[in-house]
Amino acid sequence: MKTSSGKIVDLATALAAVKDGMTVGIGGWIFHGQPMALIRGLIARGVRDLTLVPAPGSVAPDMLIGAGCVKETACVFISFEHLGLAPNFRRAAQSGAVKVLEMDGPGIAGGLRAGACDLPYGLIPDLGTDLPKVNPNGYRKARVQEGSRPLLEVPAIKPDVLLLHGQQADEEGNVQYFGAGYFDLLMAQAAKHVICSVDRIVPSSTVRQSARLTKIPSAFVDAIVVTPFGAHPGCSPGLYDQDEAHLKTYVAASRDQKSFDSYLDAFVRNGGGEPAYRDKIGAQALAALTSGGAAP
Amino acid sequence: MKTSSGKIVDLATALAAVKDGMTVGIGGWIFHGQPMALIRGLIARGVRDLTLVPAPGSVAPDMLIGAGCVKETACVFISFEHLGLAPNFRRAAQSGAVKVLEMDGPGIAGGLRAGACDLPYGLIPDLGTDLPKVNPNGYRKARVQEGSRPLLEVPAIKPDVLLLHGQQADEEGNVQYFGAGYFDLLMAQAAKHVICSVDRIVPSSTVRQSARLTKIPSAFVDAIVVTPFGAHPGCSPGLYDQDEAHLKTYVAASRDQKSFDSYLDAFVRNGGGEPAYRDKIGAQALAALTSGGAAP
Amino acid sequence: MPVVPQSFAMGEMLAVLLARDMADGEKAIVGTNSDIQVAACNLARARHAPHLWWVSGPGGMTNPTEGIIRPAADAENIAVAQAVMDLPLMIDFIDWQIHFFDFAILGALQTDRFGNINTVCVGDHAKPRLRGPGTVGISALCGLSKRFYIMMTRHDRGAFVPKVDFVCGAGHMTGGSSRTDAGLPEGGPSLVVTPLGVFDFEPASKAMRVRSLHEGVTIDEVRDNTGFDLLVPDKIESTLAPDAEELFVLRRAVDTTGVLPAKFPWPKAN
Amino acid sequence: MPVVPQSFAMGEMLAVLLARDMADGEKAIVGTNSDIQVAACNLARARHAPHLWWVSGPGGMTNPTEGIIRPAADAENIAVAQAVMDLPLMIDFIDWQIHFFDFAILGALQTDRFGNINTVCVGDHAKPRLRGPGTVGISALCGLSKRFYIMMTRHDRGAFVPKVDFVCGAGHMTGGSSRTDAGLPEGGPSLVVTPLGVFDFEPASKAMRVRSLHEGVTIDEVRDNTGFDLLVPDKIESTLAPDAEELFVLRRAVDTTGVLPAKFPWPKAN
Repeated sequence: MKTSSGKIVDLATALAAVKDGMTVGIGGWIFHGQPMALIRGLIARGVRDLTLVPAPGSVAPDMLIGAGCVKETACVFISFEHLGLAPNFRRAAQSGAVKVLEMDGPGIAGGLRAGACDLPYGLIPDLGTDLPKVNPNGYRKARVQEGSRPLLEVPAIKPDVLLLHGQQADEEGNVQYFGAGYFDLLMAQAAKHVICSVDRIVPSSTVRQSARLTKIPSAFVDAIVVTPFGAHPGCSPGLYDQDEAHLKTYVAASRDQKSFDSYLDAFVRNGGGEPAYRDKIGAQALAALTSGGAAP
Repeated sequence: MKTSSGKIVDLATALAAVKDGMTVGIGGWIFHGQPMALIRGLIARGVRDLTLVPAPGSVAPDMLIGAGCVKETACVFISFEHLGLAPNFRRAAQSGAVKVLEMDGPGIAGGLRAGACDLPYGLIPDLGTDLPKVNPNGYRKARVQEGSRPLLEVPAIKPDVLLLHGQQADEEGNVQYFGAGYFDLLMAQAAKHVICSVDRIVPSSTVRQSARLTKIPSAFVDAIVVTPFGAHPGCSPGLYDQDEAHLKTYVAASRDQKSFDSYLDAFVRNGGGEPAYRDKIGAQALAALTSGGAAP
Repeated sequence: MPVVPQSFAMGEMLAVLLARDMADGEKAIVGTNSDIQVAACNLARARHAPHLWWVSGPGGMTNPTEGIIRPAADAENIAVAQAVMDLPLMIDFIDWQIHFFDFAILGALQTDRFGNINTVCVGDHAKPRLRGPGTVGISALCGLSKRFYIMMTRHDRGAFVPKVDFVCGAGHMTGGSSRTDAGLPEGGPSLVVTPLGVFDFEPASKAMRVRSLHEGVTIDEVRDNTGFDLLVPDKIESTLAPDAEELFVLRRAVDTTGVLPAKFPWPKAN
Repeated sequence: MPVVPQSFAMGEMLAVLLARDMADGEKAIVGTNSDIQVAACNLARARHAPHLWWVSGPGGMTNPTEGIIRPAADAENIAVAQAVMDLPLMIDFIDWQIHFFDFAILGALQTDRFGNINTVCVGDHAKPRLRGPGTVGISALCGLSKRFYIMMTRHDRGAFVPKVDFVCGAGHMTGGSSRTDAGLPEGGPSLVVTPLGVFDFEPASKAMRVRSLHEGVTIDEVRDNTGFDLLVPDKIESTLAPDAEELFVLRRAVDTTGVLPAKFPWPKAN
């Protein structure tokens, strides 16, 4: 007997789980494994008032913010690295258009672990920063202090929906990563619903051949969308490099809201979905990213 | 420039770190990866009054207990599986000769994580067991309770010395496992001093070829002892099976203290160390365990 | 307990009885030394529950299946697994998270009228008559799974006692609503399978109840071997024995080397 | 800031200055976008500290070395690493454990007289003049490492301010014993390396002090570009420039493709 796991679905079906006002986690790390096809799909659907909890990220949170989908965002780290500051995040934070819930590594790690563990809060060391001043709900003085080490309580983080990107999955829903797993599994343990895009589907026998690469076992995934180049313009580790040229186009287009809206209209809100997006980027550009010569 | 890391040492040098009265952690899982050469070495040295914190184990804690080295032991799980109850542990627990600190999975996991994190205690769910009654220092009602879920505090676990067994290491001190890593890395993070036996030493290039197998990176290891068949009579996953025949000999010899002392005199306290032990087990027996035909 | 001649072994029957109760898509955990549990999960996957997900508690391998029953944590399972997880990552959902697992399957030194589990000691903990192996994941799996199965390879008054000497896995505690009153999530044992029969728990009192008796087993025999009063329905069902198709799949796809009949024949008479 | 003609790039010099201070056997962590940090650690390993241990903060690869400077978290580093750790296991020693790391190397939008770090915002947090990327591991590495280095690729009054607008990594806080008074472990910044010089912290007051100035840099130039009063010793040392052997090893064993000179030439005049 062999039946479908039902986890492999199309983009629209997967994204129907995301409702206005939800708390949405985003996996990956800076330009690695950003679930961009899912992000573009959300923007095309016009979701609103999201609260983001992104792992250290780049274009994924930045694009959602620039598209007006976001009410507030946690910020552990949102950066375009050598390409500068995250342009839309920066503009929205400086204008106050999006509320920023400042967080740090211990805050998100402790909060996610508490979320995964069904504990009300996590205990982290008080590291003497200004974070509790600007995010008093996120960092509370611990009610019990022991010895000489001051402790803070960070509330559990449980995203309503989590968006991830892996390189390949099987029909069962096991997701494999060719690079690091970052916070993705911990976020998946803490989240209520997990949507993962992958660049390709492979037989279960392929997954079993390299079981150590399965960073998100099927039990932690609710929906998988197969979207080749779904992490573009970020990189999908081991499959294709980040698209430096397109990222520069993106940064340039982000100089003001009008210009960024034009970018979104051209690349994201054109009604054509991912096939149109890939056409727009172009076969030669995509091919070059897979050849190993485009690395930064 | 290429110098020794200084981490590869002989058995006596490594075990000099273990003093009477210390708290000693033991890694592995039941018959897997029991650091038996280190255990035999400790018994030959005649250490006394140890407090053990074994991961679920078998012959390693049982032999130390039977040899009179142990004052008290945490017990998460000490079992000989299909070969019955751990004979020396059972006798010592039933007579009261060794104090048993009853623990469960959440207790050791929460305690080790708190130890690794330099937190005074970990928060775990109260699961309605009798453990807090018999181990009140190990399980305290949490002073802060939230919502409806009752919580317990478990004190941090920080073994003075931890004994592990891996399959191979390089000169840098990176230890590779061919099977599961169990609690070994978490215990290594919590312990003050980590001694690891391995069956063989390999070039660093071999380690780099399969970096995902390095379950204990060198930063977490203080001393490595190269001891072929160092996990015998347990198994060293991927290298040799557990020795069912010898384990049955062990169980039979454990029927009373006099008989077990004879076993120890013959196999452990004969002054010949591991070479004499291997001779005593015999070349054919050891060879058979490596051939894949001896699996239970 | 009499020898019950069967065309299948006790281990095979217990695996079949457990497998039947599992649903497609459920999540389960299997500990070390769990041949019957492994067989039951893989039999369910091979028959009616192809997307049942199970993980080796200590070893982290998920859904290892190759038609041979190995210890769940064996390194050889890595080559036939869908994923290998590290235990320090797994503890979050094993030891803390509520209802991550749909079920676990647990054995015991003792169980009692309300399905509490004891693997720690018989007699007083400070000076026990029998020192057992200990608790490990049992406390968490009993406390946090949506349900659990109790699988006993012996059924006698030593194993089925009025009240366990040590609660290391909370079942229905003292019955009724006592489990949730104590702050534990909904759950507890759903079925008990033994060499004599299948038992469940009456919904209100949460006391153990006869569901069915195996072929040739009488209710008097069960009463003689149970240290407390079982609830007995007016009409006692007969356990539906493993059928030819179940045994075919079990022997040709799950346990091709015959681990279960070798390790778990029908018990000899007491 | 004048153009300083050199036979080496600024990135190379900073890497050499940092590498010199590292000792054999130390443990370090390197974040993303850390070319100079990677080069410094691998240069130290290639010269005097072969057992220096460093890990990619997010990626978990340990000691990846193949003579090419890649982003520390790149998948390609797995093939040349000694180990690959999973981040959810690493958080215990990154975010909680005291003194696990001997050092980290951190950049900043701003630093101040006591070596506090700001990468969050310039101006008021609620309505900043410049919104930075955020904190990530900086709070923990500043708070918990035995020491840290501050590496600045610019040295001007925008970066060296009297008091950082937002403390996201605690240095010596308000000086003196304020750091340990606040309950933080011993530690804080030990050296600051910039395109102009090397700076340390006076042991009692913990205020930033000139240690050495790079060739062609005057103390007045440093004062003009620093937004607070630096402590200045009676005799100002000259930074010992990278020597031929250091540059040889750097270019032939660590950065064979010339990432540092391409990305970090000497800065143009302001």
